[in-house]
Amino acid sequence: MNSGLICVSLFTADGAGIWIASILTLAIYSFLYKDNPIYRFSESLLIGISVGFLLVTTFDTTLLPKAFEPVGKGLSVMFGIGGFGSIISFIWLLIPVALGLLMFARFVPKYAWMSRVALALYIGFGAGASIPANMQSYILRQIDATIRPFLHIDSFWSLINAIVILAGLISTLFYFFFSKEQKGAFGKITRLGTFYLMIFFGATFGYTVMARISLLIGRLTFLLKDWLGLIS
Amino acid sequence: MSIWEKAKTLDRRIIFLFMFLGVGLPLLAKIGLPVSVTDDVRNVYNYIEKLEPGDIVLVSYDHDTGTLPEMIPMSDAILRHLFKKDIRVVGMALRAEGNGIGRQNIRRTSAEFDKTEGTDYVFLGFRPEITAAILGLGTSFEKVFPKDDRGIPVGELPLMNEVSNYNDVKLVISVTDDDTPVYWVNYANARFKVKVVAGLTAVMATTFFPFIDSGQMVGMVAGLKGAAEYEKLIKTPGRAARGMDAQSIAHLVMIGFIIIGNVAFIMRRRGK
Amino acid sequence: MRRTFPILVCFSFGMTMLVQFFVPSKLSTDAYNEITNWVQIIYAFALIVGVVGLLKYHFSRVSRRERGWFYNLVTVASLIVMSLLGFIGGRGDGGSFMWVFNNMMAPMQATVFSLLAFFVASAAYRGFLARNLEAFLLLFSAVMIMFGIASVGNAIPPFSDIANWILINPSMTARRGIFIGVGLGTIAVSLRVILGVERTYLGKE
Amino acid sequence: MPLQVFAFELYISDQPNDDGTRLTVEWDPLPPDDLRSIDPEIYSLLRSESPDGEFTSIDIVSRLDPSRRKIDENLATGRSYYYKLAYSDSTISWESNVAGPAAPEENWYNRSRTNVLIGILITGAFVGIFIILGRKGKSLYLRPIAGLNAMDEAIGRATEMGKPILYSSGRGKMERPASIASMNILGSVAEKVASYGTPLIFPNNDPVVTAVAQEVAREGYTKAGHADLYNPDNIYFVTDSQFGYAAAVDGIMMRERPATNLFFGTFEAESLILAETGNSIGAIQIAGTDSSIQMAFFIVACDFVLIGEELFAASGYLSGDPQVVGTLKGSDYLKVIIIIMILFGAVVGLLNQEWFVNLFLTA
Repeated sequence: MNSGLICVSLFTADGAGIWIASILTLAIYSFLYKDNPIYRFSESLLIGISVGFLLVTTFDTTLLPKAFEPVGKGLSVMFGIGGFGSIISFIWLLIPVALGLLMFARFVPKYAWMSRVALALYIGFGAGASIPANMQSYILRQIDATIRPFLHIDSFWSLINAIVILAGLISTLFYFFFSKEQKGAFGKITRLGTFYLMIFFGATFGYTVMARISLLIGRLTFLLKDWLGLIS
Repeated sequence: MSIWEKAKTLDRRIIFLFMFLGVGLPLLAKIGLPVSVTDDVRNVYNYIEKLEPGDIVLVSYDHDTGTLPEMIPMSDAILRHLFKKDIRVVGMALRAEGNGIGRQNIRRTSAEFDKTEGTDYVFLGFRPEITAAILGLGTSFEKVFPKDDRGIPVGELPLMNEVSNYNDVKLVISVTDDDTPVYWVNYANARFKVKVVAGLTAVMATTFFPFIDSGQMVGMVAGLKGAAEYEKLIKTPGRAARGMDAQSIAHLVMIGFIIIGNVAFIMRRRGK
Repeated sequence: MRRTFPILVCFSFGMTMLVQFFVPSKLSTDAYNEITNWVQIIYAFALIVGVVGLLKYHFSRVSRRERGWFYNLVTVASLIVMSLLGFIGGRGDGGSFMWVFNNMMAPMQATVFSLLAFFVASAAYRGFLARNLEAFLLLFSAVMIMFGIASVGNAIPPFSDIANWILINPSMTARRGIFIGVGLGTIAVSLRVILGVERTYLGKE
Repeated sequence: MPLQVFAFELYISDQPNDDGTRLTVEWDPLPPDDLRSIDPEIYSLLRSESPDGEFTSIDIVSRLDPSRRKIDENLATGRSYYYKLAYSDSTISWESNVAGPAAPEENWYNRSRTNVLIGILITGAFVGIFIILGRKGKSLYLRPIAGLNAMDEAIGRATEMGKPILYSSGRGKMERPASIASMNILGSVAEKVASYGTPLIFPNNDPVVTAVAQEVAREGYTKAGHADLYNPDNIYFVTDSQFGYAAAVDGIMMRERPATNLFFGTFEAESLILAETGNSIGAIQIAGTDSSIQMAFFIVACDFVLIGEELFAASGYLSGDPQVVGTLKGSDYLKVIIIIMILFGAVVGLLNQEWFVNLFLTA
């Protein structure tokens, strides 16, 4: 194995790829020192490429199969065989496409309000779907998970833990009260709630650190091994 | 301005530099921080250690590229152990992406030990339908994999002439990021009594404790830490040991800075 | 009309999604699939509108030769080149579109992501100061978890045990409290939107 | 080897709460008496549309499967199906009795979700009642939220310094209620900013958010009587790539040097990339998100954070709309109900009354 400093050839598709990826990696890291033209160049490049990527994938996976192809097919069926039924189904196909096209009304001030119809559908859809989903997983399931351990209290410690959990949940919920001043006895409970919240925030931060460092290990391994060949 | 005041407005680039070195240096130079070996990993090592040269082990690559950084050090360590002991390896994949990963992994590690494809190891390729594939191998490897990954009929491979079903395999190792080992346990182990070992991502480890307790699995190697333990057992520290070193040093750097920050904070308060 | 009709649309689609959750019949699942399809199509068109706006923005900066116009040009050029690569060459493995993805887009994104390794360190240095009891608890649980779960401390039983206890008891319960609060807040906002009480998103008349 | 049929029963039933395409097959503990000596590991489950017709294998059944049931999917509503279990090897070919017929039925109400329905009805009632009370103009006390109190000061500071304000709603798509909450906050911010004449920059991660945000901001400027100051170029779609967006917003911060950063919405890993860069340029930062994990990073790196539900309450605080403020009161009552449920549940749980705990069980 080549132990020299640079072991990747620039003149193959893979080798050139590794070179480019490495240089861009360094360009992004240069931001840590300070903002500079090289970072700005790679930032602009990343934005352009990623939007291009999004455009192509959205076209291929959504617009073509869900909008253009069905409408094209509908047109050919309607003119080929005709009949009232095919006209109805064609109009049905046109609704979402028409709604999508309404988005372009934004460019014409007079009709700009029409794009709100599509937005209203979009937002209504999200709001309606989120209500049962949140009731289920954010409220009922959390209550269940809090009280279920009380069915299986078999030791002093499991009781202590269940009480720690219970006290934490109740005090955090009190913290979120909006219409009551956090003073007096109530204030003491809400302060307990903030203690729990701080422990959660600290723990979450600490727990995530490992994964974040793994990302850096990944990038540095790429630079040192795949590009420079310093690690065998 | 006192040194404690300066600490308050410390240029964060100094922290960046230390983090960079804390991760980069352990990757470059082996440090070899102590790694304590858990029983689950030691059991895997011991089981393989007791095998005879020439025995056959099936390694299945049941993960995708997303978890590659965590899985590859593990597969490397286990394969090195197998090849060092002259155990023969049959590779396969139950995930499409695992096919490319497994092929590269086996060819690369086998090259370190001058092994020949076809006699010392084979790579059979990928089969979808987990249950069907695992059960099928119990009857006939050839039925499930008529040809190897290169398109050579298995009848022409000396190694595969000795493998007709699980009876000829001493161990199945499933390297995975999901619960595929459950299938190996439920179908290959329960029905055909072949021993099963899981190589897992760290987050999946808890899922498999019951199987180890019940003796349905020999053991497991979980995450970068498990791989580092395995590297320690085979006495060839590699990527996992370095990764763990880098993790630990980076954590210590962070904790060090937090301590400095707090000491400075207390000193500033006293000064007031 | 300009305001009432969108509110009516919002109300009817919101209610449909809400009711749909409780109705398992075929009609209901078909309606669900149809609506999600519509939403995706609207998104796709909105994306094109967004890209048009984006191009307009960058082009106007380039044509006015505003400070840094060269970088706007880089964005526009790379957007166009990437789109052409995809539309002409396809998205297949081994094509140039995927080559750019694998060797430029993916590594740059991974690198930006990995900046977090540095930022967690600088944020911890500044933020984890034991100013008061709350701040001390934040600091204490972060350090315990960092030390006890991920690094050397993992091998020392009291540390790993304390870390695990924190994770599955006080930390988890606070998270549940947040969940319930977020759940209630989400439901309230959604109801206000469906009922047309909250209509800021519609802009002006 | 002769085919032997033994008395072993399968139990077929309609899968409840579905669109009429599934049947449930259940069986007694395996092995059947007559196979006790062999105790096979694997059986095949066969299905046919007539009792004497050809049965095809649809699944395998493991002796070890503790649930002792399979759900057969993608069936035709109303059509009759028959099932049997089979095992064969070189010595024996065994089949169970044919079970059936059974036909999948279509259901119009999902009984397993009744608790969700009741929860929504209760919540809806409280929210509805307090909207009506709010309309009647009943004024309510609201406890101060530091992050929202600081908003005016943060906007004022940017104005004094002659620097812009940067707004971000993170990665949330517009259908997320957190994004809707963010747009409500944006409306109030735009109104204030307009009256001071401070520029507001809002790079977006989602094109639909762009469309909505432009409407909301224009409305805010108009309300303040400064429609002329509204610049749609300052609210623009950047890219939907998570880290492309983070890189871009970082760059904008370094170049435009905003005095105030406002992060409201659904954030993911980019939260700390933005907040740390914002901190390094000395901006005052106020954040609020529905993502519990990212709250932790904002807490460490920002000056003020709206925790959890506070984000959704913000529009009531900022706009003072009595209907919205009313729903906050309603939500407080709901929290009381939840706390009572939990306390009661803990007590009856200790008394081993599982039925009460199961009221909250969700599929």
